[in-house]
Amino acid sequence: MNIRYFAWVRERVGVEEETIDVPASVATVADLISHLKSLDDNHAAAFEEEDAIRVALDQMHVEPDAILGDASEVAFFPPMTGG
Amino acid sequence: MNIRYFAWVRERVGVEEETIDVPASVATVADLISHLKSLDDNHAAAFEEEDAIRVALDQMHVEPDAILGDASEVAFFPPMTGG
Amino acid sequence: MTVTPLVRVQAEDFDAKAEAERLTGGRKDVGALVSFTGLCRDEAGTLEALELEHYPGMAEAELTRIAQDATARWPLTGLTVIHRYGKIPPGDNIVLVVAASSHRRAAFEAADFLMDYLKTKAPFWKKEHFAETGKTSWVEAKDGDDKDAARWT
Amino acid sequence: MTVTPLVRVQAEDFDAKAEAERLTGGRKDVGALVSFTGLCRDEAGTLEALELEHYPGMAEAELTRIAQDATARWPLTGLTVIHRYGKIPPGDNIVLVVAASSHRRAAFEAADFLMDYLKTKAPFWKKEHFAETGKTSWVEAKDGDDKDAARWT
Repeated sequence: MNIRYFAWVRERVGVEEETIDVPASVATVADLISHLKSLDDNHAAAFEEEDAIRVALDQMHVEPDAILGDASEVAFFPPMTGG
Repeated sequence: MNIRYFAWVRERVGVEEETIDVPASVATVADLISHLKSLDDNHAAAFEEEDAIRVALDQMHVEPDAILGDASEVAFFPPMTGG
Repeated sequence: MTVTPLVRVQAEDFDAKAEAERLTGGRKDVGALVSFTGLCRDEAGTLEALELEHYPGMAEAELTRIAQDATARWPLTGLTVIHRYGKIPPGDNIVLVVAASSHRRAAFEAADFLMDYLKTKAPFWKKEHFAETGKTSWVEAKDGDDKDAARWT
Repeated sequence: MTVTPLVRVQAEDFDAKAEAERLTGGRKDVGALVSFTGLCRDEAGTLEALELEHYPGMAEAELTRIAQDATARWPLTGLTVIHRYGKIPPGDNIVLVVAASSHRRAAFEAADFLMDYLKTKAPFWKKEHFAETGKTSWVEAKDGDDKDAARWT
């Protein structure tokens, strides 16, 4: 699965984009976050304030309980501050 | 007293501006309107729909019960339609 | 410290871009600029022009009173109001309001307020001149305009 | 018949006047044009620039969704949204929304709505670069922005 990070989430993870193999037990966005946190300290730090993380599945905003399904791209980022 | 008319009030009266002698009994804007209506048919036609007439005393909006006092200019016009 | 609004009543067209730049040029405290342009419209295709009559002197004075009211109510960094008079063909500009502020809510609300009050209080009157018939007709004030203005009281 | 909004995400500056003219030029059905410009502000005098990061693809898609929502909710004759990315120094433009309609209330509300939604939903993030210290800091989202957006639900 292709994962993208933006703003301080990107800075904490240390990469803009990565492709990871997701265990079959990972069904929802929340499951994926738990999995990513277990990978290493950088991921753990990025997702430390889980409430502050926003998620997009295939470039659409979703909530943490969203099912990953056959989405090809998941993005994690802080609350938006454009405009 | 100097009196000015605008828009269809002006067209009905037939003049843009006139100076009239106001009887001592005329104290308020409403008194002045009654006096003007008595002058001739044009004035009577202009003030026929009295509710539709707006008034300014020395270029400030006032209500019909406003005292003329020492105002030097009274203007009558329909509701504004600028913008 | 409230700003002094710029108010103009003129026959000539205005340049919305130049007016916007007057409020933003060379400064770093403007975060939001809202510009409202009112244009002469003719969806029926029957209008030759709108003729705008105004009360010289009072038009400027009343626009200034409304603009000062806006600068007292919202923290603006600048405010400009320009209203044209005379014959204005369809598609041409009639009125411009530009409000600048640090924050967008103030700029939006001040411009919106100004247009609502201007419609019901500034001494301007529109007369329609129809193309084919040569007839004319005074535009009637709308109840909706009074309701819009009442939103701010 | 709703209009198709024009959405652009770009590094270059925009020309608010050209965008306004694109929505009014040669037509007689536009009575009201509301233009909102958001600028980079630096009242403290400490900012070198704001750096705007965005999510390419989703930024355009999300702005388009918000703009289409606006055209469905208000009777607009035209709608344009332009958001810049990259480093933007104080005083420079960040975002432009232009809404055109027959009537002013629709143009005001659509532009206001668009900015509120854009602030909370469009994937852009601001990082402050400070001049003297060389330090950087991500701008935090404001609760007020969520409240502004909630006005429209």
